[in-house]
Amino acid sequence: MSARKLTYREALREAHREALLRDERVFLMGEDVGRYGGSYAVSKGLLAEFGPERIRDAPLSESAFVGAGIGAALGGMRPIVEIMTVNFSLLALDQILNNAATLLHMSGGQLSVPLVIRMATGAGRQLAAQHSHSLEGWYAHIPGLRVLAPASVADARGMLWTALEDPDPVLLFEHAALYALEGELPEDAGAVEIERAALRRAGRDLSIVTYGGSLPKALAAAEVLAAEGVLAEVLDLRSLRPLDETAILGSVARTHRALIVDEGWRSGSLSAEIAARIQERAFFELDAPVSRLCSAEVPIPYARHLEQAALPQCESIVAAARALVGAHG
Amino acid sequence: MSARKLTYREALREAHREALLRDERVFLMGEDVGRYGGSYAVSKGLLAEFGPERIRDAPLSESAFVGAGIGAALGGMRPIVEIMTVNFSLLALDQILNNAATLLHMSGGQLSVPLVIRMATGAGRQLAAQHSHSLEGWYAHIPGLRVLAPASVADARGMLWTALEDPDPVLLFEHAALYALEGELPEDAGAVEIERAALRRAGRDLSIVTYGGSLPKALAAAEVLAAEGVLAEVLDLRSLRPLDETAILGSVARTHRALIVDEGWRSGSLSAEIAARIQERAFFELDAPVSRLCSAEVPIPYARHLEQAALPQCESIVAAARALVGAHG
Amino acid sequence: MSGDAPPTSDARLLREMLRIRRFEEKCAELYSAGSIRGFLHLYVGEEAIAVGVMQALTPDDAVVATYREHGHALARGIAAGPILAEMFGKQEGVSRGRGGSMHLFDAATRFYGGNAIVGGGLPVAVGLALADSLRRRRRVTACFFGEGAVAEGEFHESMNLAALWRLPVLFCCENNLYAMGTALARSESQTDLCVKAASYGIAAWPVDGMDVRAVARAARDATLAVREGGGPVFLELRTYRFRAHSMFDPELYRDAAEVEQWKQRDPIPRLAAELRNAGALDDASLAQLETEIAQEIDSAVAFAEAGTWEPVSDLLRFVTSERAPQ
Amino acid sequence: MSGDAPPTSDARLLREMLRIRRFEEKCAELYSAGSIRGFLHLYVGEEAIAVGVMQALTPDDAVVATYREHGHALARGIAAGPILAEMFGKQEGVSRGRGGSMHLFDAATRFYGGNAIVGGGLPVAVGLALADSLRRRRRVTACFFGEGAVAEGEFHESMNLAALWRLPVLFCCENNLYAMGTALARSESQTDLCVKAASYGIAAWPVDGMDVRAVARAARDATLAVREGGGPVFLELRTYRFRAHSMFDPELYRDAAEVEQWKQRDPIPRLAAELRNAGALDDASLAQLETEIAQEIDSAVAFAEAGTWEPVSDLLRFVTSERAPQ
Ligand SMILES: Cc1ncc(C[n+]2csc(CCOP(=O)(O)OP(=O)(O)O)c2C)c(N)n1
Ligand SMILES: Cc1ncc(C[n+]2csc(CCOP(=O)(O)OP(=O)(O)O)c2C)c(N)n1
Ligand SMILES: [Mg+2]
Ligand SMILES: [Mg+2]
Repeated sequence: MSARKLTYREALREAHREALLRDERVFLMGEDVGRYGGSYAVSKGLLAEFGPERIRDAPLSESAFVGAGIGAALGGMRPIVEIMTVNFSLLALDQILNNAATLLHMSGGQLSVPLVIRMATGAGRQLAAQHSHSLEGWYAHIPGLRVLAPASVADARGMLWTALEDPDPVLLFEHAALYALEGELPEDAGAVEIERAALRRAGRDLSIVTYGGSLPKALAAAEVLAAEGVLAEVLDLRSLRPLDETAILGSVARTHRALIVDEGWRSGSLSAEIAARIQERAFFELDAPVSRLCSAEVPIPYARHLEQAALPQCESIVAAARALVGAHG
Repeated sequence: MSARKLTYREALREAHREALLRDERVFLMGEDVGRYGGSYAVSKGLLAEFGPERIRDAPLSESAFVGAGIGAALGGMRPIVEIMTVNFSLLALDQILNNAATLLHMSGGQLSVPLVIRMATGAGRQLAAQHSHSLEGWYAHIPGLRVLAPASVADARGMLWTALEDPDPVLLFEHAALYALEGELPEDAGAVEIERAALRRAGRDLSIVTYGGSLPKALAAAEVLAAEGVLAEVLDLRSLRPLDETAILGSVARTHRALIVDEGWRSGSLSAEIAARIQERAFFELDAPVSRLCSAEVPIPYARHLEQAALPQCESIVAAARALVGAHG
Repeated sequence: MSGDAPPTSDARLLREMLRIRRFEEKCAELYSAGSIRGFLHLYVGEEAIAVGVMQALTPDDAVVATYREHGHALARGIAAGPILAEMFGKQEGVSRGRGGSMHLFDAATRFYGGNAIVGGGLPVAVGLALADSLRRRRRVTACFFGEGAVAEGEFHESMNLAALWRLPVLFCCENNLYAMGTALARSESQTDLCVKAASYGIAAWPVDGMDVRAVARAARDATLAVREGGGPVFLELRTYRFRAHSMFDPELYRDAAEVEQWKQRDPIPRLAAELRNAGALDDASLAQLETEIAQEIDSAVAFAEAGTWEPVSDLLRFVTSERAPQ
Repeated sequence: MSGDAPPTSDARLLREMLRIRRFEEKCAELYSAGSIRGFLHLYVGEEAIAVGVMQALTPDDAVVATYREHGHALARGIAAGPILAEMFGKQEGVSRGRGGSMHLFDAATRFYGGNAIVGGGLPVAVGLALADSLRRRRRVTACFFGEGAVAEGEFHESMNLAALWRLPVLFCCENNLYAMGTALARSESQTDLCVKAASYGIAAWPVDGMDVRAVARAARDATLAVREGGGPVFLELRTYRFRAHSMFDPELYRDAAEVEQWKQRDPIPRLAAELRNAGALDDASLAQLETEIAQEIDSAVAFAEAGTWEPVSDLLRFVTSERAPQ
């Protein structure tokens, strides 16, 4: 089966085309998904192919069009709602938490909400405090939601369809720094499972547990470490809710040391949940405390040098890994 | 100095009166704080005493009146904004996160936002999925906010004024189950510090770390445990952001075992952050993994028996404590 | 459940309103007795709205309501027993006891709650209508909400989407003049709510919400227009809440005289009187009606009491689906 | 900074608009050169609005703007050097380089940003006005926002609060017909935005936003009314964005002809021509003006380039206050 190169953005676009072609109940709704072509050009060209009903430009009304996605899902559709970025999703949080995540339960199992909400997330492009949030781990706190973070071209291509087949609401977080990521895909690349974490690199001395935009940084760090003789496993969570605890504990059982890299603000980040679970379930496997590398607890500054210093980087991952393997139990 | 008995609700009311009398820049704004008397009767009587300008009934517009509180704070006032319950605060989250928490930073230190936002929180009264959230730990993820959880009559009386003197935004979470709590207060009871956790009960065998509505349950559990010869310390966090790490680690250094009781949903709860920090900072002090008792990861059901089963209870705390002291390092 | 064909008989309107009234009087009793817990918001005085509007809906149409929705659920045709069992927290309840009074749901009659966040149901109603419009189904979604919701941003975003996309939504604003303790004049700079709807180009009609026949007429005309594809219609249904907002409300914000005045306009005696004058009702038939309703409610109570508690081992069910969606 | 007393001279209006135009042309250059990063939203074509409105404000008044606020900052009297230094990310910038182009702040001129969440500035403006009304200060808060914000719930909640409480807010809606790629007709069922304001009982005036003198007149009358305590006024300032939404926008959603047509109405040549006809401007004085502005901008660039990077050790500053608030 021949392979081809494409970007994370192109893979997402292909995934949308496939879904729109496969299931007439699928439609895409959000700000500037149509005539503008999508603020990150994911949906570019789809309006021409599928028309304004299915590639639906929405007014600046995050709460209403996310709620409308919930209602349309209840009405038998399979909506893909794009919130331009996670930064604006706060305006729709009431609909996400109080409706999408609770309707099934409040109705005693009668009403499922097969809705997919996509949003760009993450910092790193000097967009400052209001446009640089990494809240996917925060959303992972909410029961009733599935939270996915595609970090590879294959997942960008394959997670959408699987998410659409889920009877319950799924949040898909696309790290803005990944849209230009290139990767090889088989011609027939398609849906992928969304339950398991993926071991992106095998190792021996420590487990680097990460997801989304931090994965490339973690892989680069693992390279540097390997050159020093430190063999790091790199585990890509893929699903932030539910967490693939088996994969996490399995990796820790092999390496006895874990470093979690999370672009979220440290306190109350997903990294805290992972660290808590590892020590709960594998306390006596650990040769050192679980270590975390997260974003500094500061609204993300505009100035490049400050922003870079606020986020996990290859260098800081390497340093944290060195410290961790140096630490003795 | 003679003492008197009063309720958590009365203590809050007294705190409001004091603040309104002491500083003419202070005013209270929110839904039904005036003519209705406050949905939990905290502000009952204040309208008659201070008038509709300073006890300001707001329309159902959470985002706008929270944002107006931010603006009024920028304009030199000391607003107390009451969001009736945390469940509705999601509608104002954009203002809280993108404005209140970031303005100081985005303006390079020019604009501080001396705003106090109060809200009732917590489950336990059969109000079902949309009215039973415990999101205070979730809010504690946000840099730029101070998050307080008064769990005693003295703190209900004393935290408000100190919060008003803080140049930055403070969120005050009042657990709905505590309003009727009675306590003794000295006649001259007033402002209290808001930096430190409080050791509510000294112990030896384990540390129960908790806050807010779970404190009475934890204290009751400690009683039961004491009868069995298990001496539990009970630490009341009081401040959820920043956390009093010194107090937490100090207690763990004494007991070598920690149980965190948190009404939030387990995954990504504040309990995760506390567990992560304890194992990071006191790994070799621990005789057993840090243990967590949280709410079940389910939208809170209406039926009483199911709701009770979903929340931490005295019995489940006792059971978790027994298991923890039984666990050996 | 109410059909779409012939105009409903006035007798039926009376029966439906009375069913709701007696049902809720029983609920208040059961609340004091502790059989019902949590929040309980009674509809007493406003029955003409739910009853009048439901007459215009077909089984295929959808309904979205608020936490004050017992009347809507009954008028939509959901049996009293499962509704009451829900308030008891029994698994025989419409929502298996997970929702309670504020969260009545029934997929069979397309009754989508039972939403307890003010304004939160409107975007959902817009979405239900969007699904119908995309699927070319000639269905209407009736969305009930109080006048307090008009101050919420979600109301405005939803009105705009519905109008912009010409969606088949019937917006039913139950203007009972108060949002908890906040009078309309203290929550809106412009108290004529039809002006708001008009600012979206939405047809908006004020209706006497204490006259069930007027409500039924308006709803019939409105649903007709909506069904034809004319886009949403906004009904401002002027009414009054005879009882407290909830069981906790001391009612400091309004005086008894005002309440008494409005009680003079009670839609039930009003229709009863009209029927009497028309010779369509007499003491005997009214007594007969009361008896039938009393029986219905007694068996509902029996059903609820006989209901069972869902085992605690089921706690974690319904967080995620156990089956693929239809 | 613009005073409140005498009507500003037309020459000054021309100078202010030209300053903004040349400043932003330089910004575009510096963006391509990589000296400015992140998002950059240019105001080119809309200068008449910020310039016209600012003439009506006093130093005590407050301004709240959006991410497209370079023009507002300059017209409000913030020096070009610190504004440009901000876009460079230097600590000599108005926000110490923490905010960038979208977050210009200046406490001294009561310039409250620089808000990058559409609609997010409106509640804050309402609050600033509320503080003034509580303190009985005869100040005005001018709040600028694009027409896209009108679809957001926060717009409606804010309009209602301001009207309900008769707060001194001047709402300045910069209607440039597009929200990124979304034309007004695709975002509002009712495209006459004054109708929206009217639905709150707010006085609303449409203004030709390409005629700086018309804007200045309208703003003067409006602020007068607001200052007298008449409550908020809404100005719909009809304008057009000559350039892309941001530096990333391929402009697929509008055709060049439309842009060209609007460029014919460019407020700067328009005023210049009027001044020439009135004999108040000639080639020499215009050349002189251009030279002065070029010098101002050159020194702003020099200032920004000479600026320094805040030490990384300061990263965690300004998360919480280092001093008690005034
Ligand atoms: C967003 C939100 N804010 C506040 C509340 C608390 N609350 C419940 S009902 C209510 C009053 C609503 O009044 P209205 O919309 O007029 O409906 P009514 O109760 O009069 O039928 C309030 C403030 C809520 N449920 N949701
Ligand atoms: C709440 C929110 N949603 C989406 C965006 C992304 N966005 C930035 S500017 C913009 C268009 C706003 O248009 P308008 O209000 O007309 O202002 P203009 O850019 O035309 O000046 C959008 C959608 C945002 N910043 N905030
Ligand atoms: Mg009402
Ligand atoms: Mg615009």
